[in-house]
Amino acid sequence: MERAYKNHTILDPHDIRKDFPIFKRKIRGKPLIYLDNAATSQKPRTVIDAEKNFYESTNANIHRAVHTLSHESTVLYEDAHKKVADFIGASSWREIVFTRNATEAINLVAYGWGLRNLNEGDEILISIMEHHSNIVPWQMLRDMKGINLKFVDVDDEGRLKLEELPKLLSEKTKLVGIVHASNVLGVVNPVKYIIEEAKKVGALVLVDAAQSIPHLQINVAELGCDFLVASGHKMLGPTGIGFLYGRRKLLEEMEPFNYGGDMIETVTIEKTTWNELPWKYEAGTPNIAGGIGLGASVDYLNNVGLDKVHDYENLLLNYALERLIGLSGIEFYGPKEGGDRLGVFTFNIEGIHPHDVAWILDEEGIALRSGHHCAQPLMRRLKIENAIRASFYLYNTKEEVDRLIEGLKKAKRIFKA
Amino acid sequence: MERAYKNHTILDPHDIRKDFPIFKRKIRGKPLIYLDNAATSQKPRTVIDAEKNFYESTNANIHRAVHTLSHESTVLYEDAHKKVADFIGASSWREIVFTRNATEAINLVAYGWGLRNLNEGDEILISIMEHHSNIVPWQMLRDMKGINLKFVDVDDEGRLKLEELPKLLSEKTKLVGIVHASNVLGVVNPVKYIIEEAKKVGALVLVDAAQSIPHLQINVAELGCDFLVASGHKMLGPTGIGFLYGRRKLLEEMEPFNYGGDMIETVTIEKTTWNELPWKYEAGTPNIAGGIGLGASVDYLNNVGLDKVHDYENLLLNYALERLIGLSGIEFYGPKEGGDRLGVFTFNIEGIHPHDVAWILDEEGIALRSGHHCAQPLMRRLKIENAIRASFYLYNTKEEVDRLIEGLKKAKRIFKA
Amino acid sequence: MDTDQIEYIIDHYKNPRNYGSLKEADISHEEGNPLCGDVIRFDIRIKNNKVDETRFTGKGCAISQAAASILTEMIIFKDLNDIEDITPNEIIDALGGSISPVRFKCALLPLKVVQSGLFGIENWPGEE
Amino acid sequence: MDTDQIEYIIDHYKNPRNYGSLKEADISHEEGNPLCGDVIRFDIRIKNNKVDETRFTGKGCAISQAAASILTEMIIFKDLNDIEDITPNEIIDALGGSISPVRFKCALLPLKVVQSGLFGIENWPGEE
Ligand SMILES: Cc1ncc(COP(=O)(O)O)c(C=O)c1O
Ligand SMILES: Cc1ncc(COP(=O)(O)O)c(C=O)c1O
Ligand code: FES
Ligand code: FES
Repeated sequence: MERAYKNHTILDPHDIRKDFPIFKRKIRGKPLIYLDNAATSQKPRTVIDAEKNFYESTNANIHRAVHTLSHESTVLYEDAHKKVADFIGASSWREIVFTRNATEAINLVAYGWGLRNLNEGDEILISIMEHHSNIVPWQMLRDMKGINLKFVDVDDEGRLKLEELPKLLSEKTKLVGIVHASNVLGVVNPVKYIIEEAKKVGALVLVDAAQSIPHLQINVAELGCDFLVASGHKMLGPTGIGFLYGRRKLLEEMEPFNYGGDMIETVTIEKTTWNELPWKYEAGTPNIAGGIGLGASVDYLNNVGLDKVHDYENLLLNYALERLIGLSGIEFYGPKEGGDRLGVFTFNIEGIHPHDVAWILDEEGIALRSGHHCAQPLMRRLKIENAIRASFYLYNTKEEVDRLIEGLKKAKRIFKA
Repeated sequence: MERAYKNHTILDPHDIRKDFPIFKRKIRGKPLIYLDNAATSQKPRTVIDAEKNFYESTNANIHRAVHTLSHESTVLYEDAHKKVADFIGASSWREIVFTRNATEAINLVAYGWGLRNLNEGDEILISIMEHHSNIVPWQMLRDMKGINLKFVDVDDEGRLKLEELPKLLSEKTKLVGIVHASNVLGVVNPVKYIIEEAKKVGALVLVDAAQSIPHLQINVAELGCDFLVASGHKMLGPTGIGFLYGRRKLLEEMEPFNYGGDMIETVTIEKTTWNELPWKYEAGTPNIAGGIGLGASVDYLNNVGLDKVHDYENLLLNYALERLIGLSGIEFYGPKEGGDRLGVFTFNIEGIHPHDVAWILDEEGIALRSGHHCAQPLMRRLKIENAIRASFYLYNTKEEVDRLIEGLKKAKRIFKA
Repeated sequence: MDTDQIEYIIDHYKNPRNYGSLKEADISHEEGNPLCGDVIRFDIRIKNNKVDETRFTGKGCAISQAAASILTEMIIFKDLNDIEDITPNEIIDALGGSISPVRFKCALLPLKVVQSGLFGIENWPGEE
Repeated sequence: MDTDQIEYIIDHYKNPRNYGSLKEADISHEEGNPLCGDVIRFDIRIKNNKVDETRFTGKGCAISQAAASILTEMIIFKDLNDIEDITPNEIIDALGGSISPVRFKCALLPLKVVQSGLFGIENWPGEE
């Protein structure tokens, strides 16, 4: 392990860190150790500058104006869609709808497709390990449309009970919503297999890629999913921007979600017709600078190479797990090894409340998350209320892992745990 | 007029311009003259820096994390709500919900309130001069709920036919949606009067302040409106952020709009309860940097003083109208004088297509808008399809007006019009 | 855009070639630009697989109208196969080359009328 | 936070004062923090408008439990009027002063239990 790490010359996090201004930040005099990446990532200079440069030299509203700035802004904003489309292997940039975040992208499908296409008795199947974002919109549909919401369970290691799929899927299943990688357990689900099973009963599949897309190369054509959602802010991009990928035919058939300017073709008192894709779903003035920033984050990830990111994070994860499991009194949730797993891990220290662990770590300048991680049904399934979560990204280092372990030891000392 | 302008020492646009980096921009070698402010405003350095500084030294996801960065981010983001609340005289910052833009804010009301509270035969009253954003969401409700959508007409100068209000309002009227200032005509509507009339029949009132709030001091308590919407990007703020003001009791009673993380209190498989205001309506990771940027734009406007902005723009408008009306072949829409009017004016030149005017002006570095301005019903009422619109903001100058007039003369020469 | 090019476009706009309609047209086709409400209509008479005569009418901006005028001159007496091959770029070039991309929809509206009228072609730049 | 303060809090957490319940309490009140699921319950016996005896139970983080322990010492034998006047700031101060605002909900949960139990007070910081 140690050796593998040392020989790992393909990605040098110390080089990467130079691109991220925030690492100059000190917390109470101590260098920031940022291990809350599953909540949101830090931003490289190129992303920050993309927004800044836009405001300093191009800023105008997009679409329809004849003047130069508006044209330039439109091109930049469209190009950002194209970058995302290429990044995930969509067949056209018109299949990419920019939203505020992954949550809104799921709501877009719930309203634009679900509200209009579901009937009483229809079923939506999700898993017990979904983030609230992929649960609550479907509960809304359940309550409004009288559909049933079913859940795929997990085993005690937190892996989906795939063997239950055939029982859960039927002609009644209209949509399967599945998280690609869990934000609590780090497990990567076999979405391709799930999609194939879902297709057998004719269900649509929505993949929640919020956690996976920052770390794993995704190709929607290969996966065969109908919808895929993600958030820019978790993949080095700005806050306030995310996207929905939707198969073109579906996006063409669905109803709009938000209604207003820019999403229409013509409006009369009586009737309104919709604009072409993706504008039909982007009502009002969009987050233009945010979209451009997201494009810059895709560029950054492409430049580094997601393969390298994933390999590197896996080394870091294995190093961390090895050291963590060596500590006494650690209760660990999810699979204990690398492999089909991301650099996210969740645990508790016996006798210390997770928020207190986070507090003691914060005193050391270490930022990580404690709580229910917006996945209460999963937490309940794991029979816990709260837990500590550390999550890595390409700029984290082995030294930071060491300091995390020191911090945890200190917490144990203080609490005599 | 000329003298008034010269003595107008209260706001010096040349000082203001120094705060806006974009004015270094050249268009084909010519200095940029930006007269498309009703579409979106330019951004001062302080707003650009607010976002940049956030990403460079604070960036973290908000709510619930114990670590320092998350706490700082939460405070900054909440403070931005407080700044907006103070800016419009809301009684609590919890009455301010951040949205992507004004359009989404209206959709929030349409879905969160309208979809659940309206019944067949109920009526919504809007005006013929609304922006598409305040028409199309209500058409959606009309089609989904079987309600009626009624329109207040305008006279030939583009002023609301207020005398028709009593006929149009009745117990059936559940909501009145009214634009505070028209993005085409520049007229400021007597919203306080309209609200009083609407209250007599018990209707809620939504004020679309997208155009007014950048230029006019607004006080929701004084107005007595139930909802008010606006967009950050038109008031010196970033793209991707806007807000809904809603009376607390209404926001408490209404259903959420988007569902997911952060807007919930607890989630079980069976049932979910909502978070406190305003988070109930801000599902998923919000546009944190955008919100902070909006706060900075409010600070900027407060520093300058909206009274000064409005007075100055009025001088500029009167100067421009005087010169414009002196040209032959100008067809002018809307009231021809200052007063209850913003620095927005719309016109056509006989014999030249408005897009061609914008094209010739663009050759001169002048950015303004031509088209239907997302207000097709109003355009149809004025019996035109397209028009040219110039709109001012605090950084525009008399010299720019002169160059606009020169540009229009050039267009007339080229087109022999 | 230089003054010559602007004047060239204005000339075609002010003095459109082949403006009007044909009584016994083989093909009459109209398309509009929904963004601005402008429309163009072409009448075409065909003989031996060639355009024998053509006229257009329309209302709209200088660029769309000039492009229509220029296009009538490009297609007259041309083989239909060659007309099918006319590319958007050729139109932009014929207009002098430096049309701003925001105006491409204007510039290409006449070609859209002709090609969709003659061949039912429907995929247009910006509509892929 | 300095080590002394941390140790002070941990001491109250590990060795809570007045932990347990009262059989014949005049007031028994429980409140939870929905964000973490933690709860605190106070039993209070009153004599002559004063707190005669009090005990608390609960599960939760060190800060909430330590605050509860400290609060029992603050209210014992105190006049109810004085208890109604205890401010959130006094609790934060009693915990050593430099509690991070993210933990205010933890620190103030016990005060909320006591004041809402005794007086029905409902407006809490961060809930205005
Ligand atoms: C009067 C009015 N209302 C609403 C809007 C919509 O604003 P946004 O596109 O930011 O949602 C506009 C923007 O042009 C407007 O002028
Ligand atoms: C798996 C998963 N899905 C969805 C989301 C929601 O993302 P956002 O808050 O950006 O909408 C998250 C974020 O935590 C997540 O981890
Ligand atoms: S503006 Fe309508 S076709 Fe050119
Ligand atoms: S973490 Fe629950 S009360 Fe402190």
